[in-house]
Amino acid sequence: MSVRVQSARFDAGAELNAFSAGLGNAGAVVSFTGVVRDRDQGGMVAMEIEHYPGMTEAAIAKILAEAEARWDLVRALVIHRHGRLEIGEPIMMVATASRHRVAAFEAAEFLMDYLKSRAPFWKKEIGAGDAAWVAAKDEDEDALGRWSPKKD
Amino acid sequence: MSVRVQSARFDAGAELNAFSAGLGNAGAVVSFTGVVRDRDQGGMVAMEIEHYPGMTEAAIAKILAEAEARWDLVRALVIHRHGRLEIGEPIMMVATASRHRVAAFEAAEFLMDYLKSRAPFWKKEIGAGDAAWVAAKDEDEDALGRWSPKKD
Amino acid sequence: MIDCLYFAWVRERIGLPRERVETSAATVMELVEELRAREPRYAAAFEDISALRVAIDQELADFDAALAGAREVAFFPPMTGG
Amino acid sequence: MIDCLYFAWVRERIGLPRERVETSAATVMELVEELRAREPRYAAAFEDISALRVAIDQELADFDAALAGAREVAFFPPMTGG
Repeated sequence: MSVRVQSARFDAGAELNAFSAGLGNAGAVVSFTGVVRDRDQGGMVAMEIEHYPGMTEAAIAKILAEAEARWDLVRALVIHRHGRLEIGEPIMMVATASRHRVAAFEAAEFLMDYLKSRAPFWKKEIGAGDAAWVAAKDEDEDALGRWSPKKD
Repeated sequence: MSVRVQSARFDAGAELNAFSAGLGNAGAVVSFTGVVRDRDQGGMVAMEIEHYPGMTEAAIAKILAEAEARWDLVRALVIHRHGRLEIGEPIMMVATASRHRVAAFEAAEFLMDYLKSRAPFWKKEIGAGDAAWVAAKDEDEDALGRWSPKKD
Repeated sequence: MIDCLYFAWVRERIGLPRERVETSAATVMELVEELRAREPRYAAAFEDISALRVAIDQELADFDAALAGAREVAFFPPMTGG
Repeated sequence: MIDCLYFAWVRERIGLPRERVETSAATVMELVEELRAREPRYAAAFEDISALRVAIDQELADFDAALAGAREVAFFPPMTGG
């Protein structure tokens, strides 16, 4: 299980290949990549991501440990960036590997749901002359509900 | 939307990067990669995949069109190989891009479920001295049930 | 005349991947009966219909589907791609 | 003495990322009341507690949680990572 919190850009394809190498008997690999996209109203210049050093890594490790406890994973990876990101750059990535595709998919969705609402990151959209913190969505908090009660 | 049926090996990471380039306002990219793994009892040497040329491409295109009708996808990709594959090689890949992570995940799972049971591919496990067709699993057929009745 | 295609272990049991079949069968099931009656290898391939799938002109179909106008009928086990 | 950390718009409203606070507050909420009473920028930052989250020593907590033994308390809006 691997956690990386970094400001440096990463190459999602290279990460996927490194993650998929030598998996042994895990035949199913799922990845999620979040990419900086323009605001719906347009005019966004960049994104700024703040985080809580120390807590961030611990919170992600805790979420990964929970995913390992629930699903039969051979490997799991979370990369999340902070700092200034340009449009089109990868923000973060989750990858899971399992013998079964359903486990790989569910674990990746679980990781995403919890990262969204339980890992201390805050996004700010930078426009040409303005900047605004992204508001949390009720649907993201609600999404956590589907993982409880605990399933095997 | 893109469908490729090929015997040549492909580079999943390079495919993911090409797929994710210039997505505009799609911030969520999900990929699934199926990798040749050893049999549970071990001793597998390679995998041989037979398919039905003509029908294969049409069946995948139909499944992709159905996914497009159900989810708000900006882009979708299916690559599936046939012929002889060594252990550790990628068998197939699905990628989806959407503005919303839930749509990207659901569409990718839908594509996988239908590819497993509705696209004309047959896998044969080649051992050192034996070879056996992989049997379809009831659970794969059952998995289709969750996509019906049609949802928006 | 209909092109019959066989895949995976159906192909292996029958011993060939495709053949042109002279038939006046009205349905897939009638065609299966004719093939079964030919030789033991066909009888073996079509022994358990529930373990087989059929496609007419490259579209999945049922065994009671009509063959009127069909050019190509394919028989194979349940798919195992992905 | 407790280290108070502020993130995102909480940090911006208060105007600093962290500070050491002399307090004998028994709970997070008591600490919030003390901070609110300091200056308008604190009152603005802590105006609506339902829009805030709190972590004690880097673990998410509730506003009625006890501060006994706490070294670090962080205030921030709901997370928006991923």
